Amino acid sequence: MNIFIKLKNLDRRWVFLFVALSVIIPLLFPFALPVVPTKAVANLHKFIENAEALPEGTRCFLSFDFDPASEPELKPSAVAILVHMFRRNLKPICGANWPVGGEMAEVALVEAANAYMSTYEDMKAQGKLAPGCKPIIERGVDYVNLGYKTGAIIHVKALCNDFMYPYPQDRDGNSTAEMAIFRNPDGRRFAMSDVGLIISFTAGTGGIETFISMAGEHKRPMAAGCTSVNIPRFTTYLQSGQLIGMTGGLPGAAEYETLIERPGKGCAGMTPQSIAHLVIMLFIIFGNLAYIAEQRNEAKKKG
Amino acid sequence: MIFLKRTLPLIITFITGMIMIVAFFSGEGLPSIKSLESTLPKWIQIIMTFTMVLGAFSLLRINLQKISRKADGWGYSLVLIIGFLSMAFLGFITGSWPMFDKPLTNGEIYYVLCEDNVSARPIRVIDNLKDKEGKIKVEYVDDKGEKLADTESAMIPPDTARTRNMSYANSMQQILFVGVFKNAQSTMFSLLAFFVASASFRAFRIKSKEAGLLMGSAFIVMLGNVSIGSLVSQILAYIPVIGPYLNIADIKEWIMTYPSSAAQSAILIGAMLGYISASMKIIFGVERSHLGGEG
Amino acid sequence: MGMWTIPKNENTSKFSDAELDEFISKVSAAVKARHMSVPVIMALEMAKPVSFLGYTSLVVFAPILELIFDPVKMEKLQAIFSDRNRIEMLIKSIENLEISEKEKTKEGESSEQN
Amino acid sequence: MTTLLITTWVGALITLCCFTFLIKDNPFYRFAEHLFVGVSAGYYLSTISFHQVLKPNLLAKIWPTYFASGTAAEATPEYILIIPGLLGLLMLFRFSSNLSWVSRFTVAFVMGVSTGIAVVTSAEQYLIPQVKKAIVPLIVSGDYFGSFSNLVLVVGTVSCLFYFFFSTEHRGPVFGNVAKVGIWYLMISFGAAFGATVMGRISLLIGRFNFLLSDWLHLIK
Repeated sequence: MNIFIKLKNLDRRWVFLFVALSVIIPLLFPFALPVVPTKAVANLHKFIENAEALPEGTRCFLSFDFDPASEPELKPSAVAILVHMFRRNLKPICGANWPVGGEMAEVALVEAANAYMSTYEDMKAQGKLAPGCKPIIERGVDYVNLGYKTGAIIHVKALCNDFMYPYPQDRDGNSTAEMAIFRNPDGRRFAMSDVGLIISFTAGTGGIETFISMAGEHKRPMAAGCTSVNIPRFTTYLQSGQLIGMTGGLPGAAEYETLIERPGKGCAGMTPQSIAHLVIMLFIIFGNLAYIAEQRNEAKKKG
Repeated sequence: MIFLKRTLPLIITFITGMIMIVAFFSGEGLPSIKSLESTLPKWIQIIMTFTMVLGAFSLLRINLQKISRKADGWGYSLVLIIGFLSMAFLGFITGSWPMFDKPLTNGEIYYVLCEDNVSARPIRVIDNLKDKEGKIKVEYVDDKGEKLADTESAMIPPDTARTRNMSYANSMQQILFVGVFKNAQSTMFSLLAFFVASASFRAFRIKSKEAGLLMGSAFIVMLGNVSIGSLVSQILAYIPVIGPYLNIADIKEWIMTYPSSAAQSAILIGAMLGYISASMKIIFGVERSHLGGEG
Repeated sequence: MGMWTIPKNENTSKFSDAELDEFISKVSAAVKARHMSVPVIMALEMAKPVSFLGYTSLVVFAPILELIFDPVKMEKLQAIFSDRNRIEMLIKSIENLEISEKEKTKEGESSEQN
Repeated sequence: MTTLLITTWVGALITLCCFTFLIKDNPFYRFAEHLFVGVSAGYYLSTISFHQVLKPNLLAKIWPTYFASGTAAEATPEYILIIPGLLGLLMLFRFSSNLSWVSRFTVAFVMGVSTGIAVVTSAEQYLIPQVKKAIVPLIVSGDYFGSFSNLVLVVGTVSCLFYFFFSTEHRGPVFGNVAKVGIWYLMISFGAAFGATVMGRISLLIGRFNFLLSDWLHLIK
């Protein structure tokens, strides 16, 4: 048992080294592990896939409520969902409740649009695109990035009535009033009621919960992409029926990527993720074995 | 003075708070109040931005004090201030300023952002008249201004074209934003992965039943969320009788949806009750610490 | 007193060390009373490397946060977060309370047996 | 393309500076940490606060001809927005020790509006749905496991609420024991949260090593 006590007194930099290796080695020498979609992810995929719930050309509001600190967790699922929307000929309108969310949306939009356009021919040949899909998609027509506005709940409240007022310009300063994506056939101002689905990619507070707070006003179906840390908290919203689906953390992204058959950063991360989890669990077990050994030693001394 | 300093703020809070509550219940019956319900929040949005400016200035103040006192490690405060000033300056000039917008000159060279969103590439304006979508005609050129052989002319929104100097400023800003801000932030939070590991090793002691429950559910969640969990389940399935029921992913789902979610609901209910009662106290002027102590 | 020296004990707040120590023992007693020692210790251990970020965001968002929370407590919290050593003190203080509690119950049990 | 190259190298340098904290607290980490805080404050002030909020939502609405572009430039000025603008400026009186009370008008206004919204929305959107979720039939006919799960849910919610409201004065056998059950539930919940946190932090670390190994060193695809 004394070996565990020795282990416990090991410099913690050895622990750090172990963790680093458990991530680096699987990244350098990747091997695939199976990814099984959970119910929450499958439900979201099914909803976006369903042409009755979201007919072609439906505009969806995607709120990017995170910053670089959570980008590795949330961007993969944002990209996967955006690609899926483009393939279904849905029109994502991106906004942000977090200050740098606009930048996060930009990177994800560019990556997803490129992924869609570069695989257009293949996907069309396989019949996996909605009939109205175009080979090239355009900003302001097929998607738009509105950027950040302060106010959180108050901002969302303003969106419920009218999009153009809080967002007179998109992130790059182009006037939104002229954009084709916001045009309604009957000439009405574009408001949250014209949106088919609200998805918030949420890190912590100020994301999907602000939309949930305003659900009484917009009455739109909602889904979330959340960081792993928030999964326990957001599960209650799934259960109370306030969210139709959710992708949780990097594993959630990997599951969505599997469902749309486009493995990306999420799937690639699953092997190091699994190994690192095992390493951390081993540390907890060793730590406690050392603790037990110590207790025994002390008991012997006393006895 | 007491009225101005103490009573008037309380009256303002009471009236605006009541307006928002009445507006919620009034429906379309009281159009004037209903319109306030959408106007006032927009005002709050603007005011909140000023408070963020205030916060940024107090950060500057604290660090300037450290520099002037030459406190230990004042060099770091200097680094902070230099970072702040350069980013603020670049941010101000690179944003869009419609009042300084001039129509682009035909035949002149400008710069637009590449697909990578970081670097810039040169273009020459062919026709600066906007089409019906508000775009202008340009061609891609190389650094010396020669037209690139294998490219065609393109239509771009005029706001995206920048002069050479503005394009430099923009590159500098990108270096600071992408290079420093994004990388520093994500690395600092990823450091927590290491500290989670060392904390698990040192502090996660199963001294009581409670701590045991903590560890058990942590293990199941860690296993159930990743692929390795399903491999473990396959091994567990060899245990006679109960084995086939031990699917880690299913157990994880159950823990998340029942016991863990029960506690989360209770936390939400408790927090919301507290929140509502605190809000009521503020509206009715019972709680006034936000207005400062002295009167 | 160097430009790049890492400050040892940077109590730049308006509170004295004794006041902060008292605040720390109050917080740890509250944690103990709610039986939340293990989760809180784990959370603090994990927060150590980013304490400076926590501190600066407390400073920047203070005008907003002070609307909701007691300004004096907010400033004391800022003072604790500004110094990694103080976080360590908080952890130690919770652990000590936990240990003394255990010894008490053990003594209690043994005296009952006698 | 050079900008991208410089950005990647600066990023890699900063990343490595941050990682040196693992060895020990050192000047490189302090440098990166302070530079980061400065840059982000500057970014929030100029790009976010000014260009993304104050300019389009305040200045462009009061002086559309100067600050707005496109058709919005021809809109009628909304002079009423001068009121929130002035209220915002009053906040700056906080810097003065004698006149800081002037900012109370702004604070009072903000508190009034936001608490008013909070009272109704938190009741409607959080309290009621969560209470509803916790009230489930305890006996699901023919489904023993379903009944058991619902029982777990109800007992958990109730006992945790007991814990919150009677935790410090857990006197008496009933309150004390129910609150104790509440603690068990909370521990399970925190355990799940810990597992989730570990998962998240590891994902971030994977993101960082992806950046170093692929974007910077090109060792992996």
